[in-house]
Amino acid sequence: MSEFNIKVTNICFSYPDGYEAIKDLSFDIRHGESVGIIGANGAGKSTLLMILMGLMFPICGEITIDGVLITKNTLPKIRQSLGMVFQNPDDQLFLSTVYEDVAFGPRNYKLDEEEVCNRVCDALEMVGISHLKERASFKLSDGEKRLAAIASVLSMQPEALIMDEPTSTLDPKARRRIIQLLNSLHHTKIITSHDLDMILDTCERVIVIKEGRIAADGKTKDLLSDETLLDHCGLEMPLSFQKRRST
Amino acid sequence: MSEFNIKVTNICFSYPDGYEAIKDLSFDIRHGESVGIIGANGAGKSTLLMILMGLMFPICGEITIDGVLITKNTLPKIRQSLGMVFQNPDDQLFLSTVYEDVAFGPRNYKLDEEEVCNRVCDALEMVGISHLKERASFKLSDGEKRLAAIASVLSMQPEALIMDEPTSTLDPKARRRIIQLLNSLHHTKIITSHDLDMILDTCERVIVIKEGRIAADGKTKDLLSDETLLDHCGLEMPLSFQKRRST
Amino acid sequence: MHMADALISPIVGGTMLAASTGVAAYSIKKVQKDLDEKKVPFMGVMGAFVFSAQMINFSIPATGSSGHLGGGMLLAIMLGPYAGFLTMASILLIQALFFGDGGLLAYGCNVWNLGVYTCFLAYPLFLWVTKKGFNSKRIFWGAMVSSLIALQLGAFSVVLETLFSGKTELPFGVFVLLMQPIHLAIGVVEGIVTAVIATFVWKARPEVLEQTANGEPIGSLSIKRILVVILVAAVLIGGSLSWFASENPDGLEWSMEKTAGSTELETEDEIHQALSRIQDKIAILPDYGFSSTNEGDTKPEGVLSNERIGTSISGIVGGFLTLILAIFIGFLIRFFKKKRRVSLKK
Amino acid sequence: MSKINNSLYNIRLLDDLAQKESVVHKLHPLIKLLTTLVYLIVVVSFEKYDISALLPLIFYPVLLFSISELPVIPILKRVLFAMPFIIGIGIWNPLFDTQIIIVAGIHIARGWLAFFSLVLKCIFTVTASILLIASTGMGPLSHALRMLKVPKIFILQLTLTYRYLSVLMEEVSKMMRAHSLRAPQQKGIHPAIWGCFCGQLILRTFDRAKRVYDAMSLRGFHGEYPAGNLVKPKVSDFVYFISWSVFFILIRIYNLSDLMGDLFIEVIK
Ligand SMILES: Nc1ncnc2c1ncn2[C@@H]1O[C@H](COP(=O)(O)OP(=O)(O)OP(=O)(O)O)[C@@H](O)[C@H]1O
Ligand SMILES: Nc1ncnc2c1ncn2[C@@H]1O[C@H](COP(=O)(O)OP(=O)(O)OP(=O)(O)O)[C@@H](O)[C@H]1O
Ligand SMILES: [Mg+2]
Ligand SMILES: [Mg+2]
Repeated sequence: MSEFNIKVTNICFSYPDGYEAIKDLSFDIRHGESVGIIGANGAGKSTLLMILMGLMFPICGEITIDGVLITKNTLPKIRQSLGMVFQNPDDQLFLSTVYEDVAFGPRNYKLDEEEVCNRVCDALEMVGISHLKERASFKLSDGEKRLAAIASVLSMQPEALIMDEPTSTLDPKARRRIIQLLNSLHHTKIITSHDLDMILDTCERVIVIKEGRIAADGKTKDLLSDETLLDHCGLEMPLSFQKRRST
Repeated sequence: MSEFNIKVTNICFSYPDGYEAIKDLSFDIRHGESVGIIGANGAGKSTLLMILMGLMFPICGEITIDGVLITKNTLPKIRQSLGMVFQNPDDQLFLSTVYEDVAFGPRNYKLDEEEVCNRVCDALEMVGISHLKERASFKLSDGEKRLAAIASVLSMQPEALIMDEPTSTLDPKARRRIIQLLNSLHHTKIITSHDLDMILDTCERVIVIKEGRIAADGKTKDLLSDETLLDHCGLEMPLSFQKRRST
Repeated sequence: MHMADALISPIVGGTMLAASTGVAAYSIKKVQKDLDEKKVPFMGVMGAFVFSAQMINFSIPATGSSGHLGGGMLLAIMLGPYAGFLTMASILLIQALFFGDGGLLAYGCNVWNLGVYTCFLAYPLFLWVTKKGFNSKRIFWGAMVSSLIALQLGAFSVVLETLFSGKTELPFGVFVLLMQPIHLAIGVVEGIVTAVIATFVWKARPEVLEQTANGEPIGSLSIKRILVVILVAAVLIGGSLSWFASENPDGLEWSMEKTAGSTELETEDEIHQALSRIQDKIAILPDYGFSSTNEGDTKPEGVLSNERIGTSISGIVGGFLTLILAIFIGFLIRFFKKKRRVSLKK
Repeated sequence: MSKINNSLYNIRLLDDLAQKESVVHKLHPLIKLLTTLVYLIVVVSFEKYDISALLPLIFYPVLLFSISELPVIPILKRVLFAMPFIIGIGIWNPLFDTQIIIVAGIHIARGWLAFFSLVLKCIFTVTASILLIASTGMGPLSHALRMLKVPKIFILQLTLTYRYLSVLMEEVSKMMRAHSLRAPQQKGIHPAIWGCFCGQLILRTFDRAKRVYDAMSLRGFHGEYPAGNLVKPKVSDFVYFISWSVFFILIRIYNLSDLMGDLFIEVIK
């Protein structure tokens, strides 16, 4: 694996209707770092992730990945090294069975079928849903769908993982499993979530976004225990930091 | 408001493809109680709620609400007293504006327009989104959509509220607001969630479901601090009960 | 192949609107009568599906082009003729309003061209092909044949409606030669796509297709009735359109004569010959035309009145003045509104 | 992909615009619909070669634009998207209608006049339709349809189609996005999985239809929906309708361009 740095310089972005979702963001992510991106509903987290993936282009500013500027021409190559899990797993699973869905990525890279099969089985194993291999993806429960979506990205063996709320709708056990999985992977990771406890468990560093701007960027432990900062950004301390209130 | 008891006796249910999602469940819910239904992904929680609402019929066993057995004939009357918030608010908001959506229920009961208007305004007021009255429902943010869906149920003035994961995808602040709303209502409430801290804050009683069967039924505080039980059912203690592990 | 407002005359638009409204009223009656209310949301969401599926392009191998779904046949297959027709009608309304595809005046034409043929003429064909029960082969041929026929009829209607409206000089033969083969190709794509989706649905949810095919009372008797309805409509439309077609050019000439002051009455053909002769002359003697520029009112004899067709000097000058005036007034209003807003803020 | 995003954007845009609060937006939807219809009929009723007589009808869109404060450029862009078919058919006019006439001293085929008149009509009609929806919105427009006695079942179905349009299109666009991420080198969707792709979408559509129906029936829906009271138009609404109609008809009868041109030439002389 090569050095893999993401450098975002002064990007801003407006939706076609003129809504300014991202305003002058800059940060650097070094190879192997895992970074949590948090903020209130509508802060611009998903928008930021889409821009990182080159699904939308910033209006000003630039993004380089591994020194390569993201442009229309460099995209196909860059995307090969990035894997993204969407907020809604239904958007990510479009084939009939779980196996087909997870095999879709590797097959597109023209790997031979044996290699594809290996990768698929590994990925399913990793998220712990090998038993669902032949099930139809649309009949799964919500949580199972999410796990399948994560597997479909892992099978592509990307160098960086970008995940939009990977643990919402998961039951506590599955959530814990994903946390452990994330901690066992040495990829560069960028994760958004409203589950600040999960962020606390998986990310060393946190970027807090408020209305399209960076409100804070620093060590997870420091930021997530700063009650005034969090409150100011429409957030709350992780539940495990909070004392039980009387019910 | 009359006495309003829900009595579920030995129900079981299979999906058309033969999958047995509910196996011999029985429980009673008394008027004014608030009950959390928890369990791992795929345990059968959503299926149970749908059966309670009469959207699907159990294969064996029976459900009586207020002494009336749920059948095709009694359904219209029974539904008038039950309000359900779906897992996905997009399924629940199907008209053009928030106002129209919230007015849909009352209008179907042939109330006159003035009464409809009063109820709509009250419901919007209660969840705190009066300002969104004339907005198009599909352009709201996720959180606002969920609040509108709740209002659309409140406007029917049901005697019981049934909610499927009301706080997923909400940011911590919005989640707190919903919890407060739920605590201020004195309806009979049945709530499913993977957010056990939320259940802890809103429900006195909890029913734990495992693979379509009841694994435990009792006081929330007792069950949610029983680590072996929870672990056995694919769950974990609420985060606020857990000590911070070293990262 | 949506008809546009600009291409039709009010009479053609009105007649077609009346005809389509008739079919729609009948469909609504049918739908309301033997419909479980479940179908209403199903219709709505299916309409949205067809709308969005039209946006999914797929590459057609070896041609470098791409195709997508049209949708009329699919709606009929999934929902049955009456509900399918109504759904198509609402899709077309949304397209007319939001996308300028078709238009409000041409709405009747479009509903007729894209809805009536698919749901009431081609769909019975599909049913007939698959009457011995569904399998992939029958679904394929049923979808293919019915899509081809529906599209050919639709395209032909576009030709007729345009010609009857008298907005284009395209001769009937050329127009037909342009439209039909293109729509043959489109029909093949439509047929394949419809078949693929219908087969998929049949495999995953057989009950959807089967209920629709059995539940809809398009028995032999109803087919006859529908054919009679269509026939009557066709005669009515044909009659009124041909009346209009024969009347309209005369009306046009009449008004031309009136304004041009010429009393000669010529048949269309004679005019045409005369005109082409003059045209030759003009080509040889280019100076000929300049006479009209000397004086706003003088016009070369024998040539159609420039005044009437709005090309006299005053027409041109006035046209420009109108444009400038309109835009000026527009800006003026905006300007004052802005000013007022600013002063209000203060 | 870009097409679907474009359509989504278009719907969103028109929807946003309909939320504005100008004088035009406050008019009764039925009145606006009828005015638009009269306008369309008048535009289309002009003869094939009329250009100058047609031109004064530009006052309607221009005045609407400025009074309603709708943005001109995005709406005109939409209008351009509707042009290709018209141009495709209209362009044959100069080829077949080669009768030469003289316009301001220039010899051109009469067909060009027909062509330009057709293009002008197209611009006028499409602009008027889009202005209608941009100043009214789908909700009020269904209100107008109800007043025209369009059956409720059709309107409910229209509303649902419209509502789920953006939901499904968004779903499609996200699916295509996911596809493009895992098949970065490929343009478009391979025909081999296209069927599966659409099929998946349609199955989801079925499920969604069922859930929507469930949600409706839980709130007492039984096939008939009483959609609330109808609001009657006010006197000012009628005044709006009548003054525009009179204006349109006057323009239809008198060639305003000619009159103005004559006047102008007189003055110059
Ligand atoms: N297609 C769009 N057009 C216009 N505005 C949009 C669009 N998509 C999102 N927005 C707006 O951009 C802002 C940021 O949206 P984004 O989805 O990035 O939020 P988020 O931080 O991911 O929120 P959440 O926590 O709810 O997922 C929101 O205010 C939203 O209303
Ligand atoms: N339409 C269906 N056909 C067949 N099986 C189904 C269907 N819907 C759900 N199931 C199965 O029934 C079981 C229970 O599903 P249900 O949706 O009730 O789970 P849940 O407890 O709500 O899970 P989650 O926490 O993920 O929402 C799951 O194992 C699921 O795979
Ligand atoms: Mg997001
Ligand atoms: Mg569930």
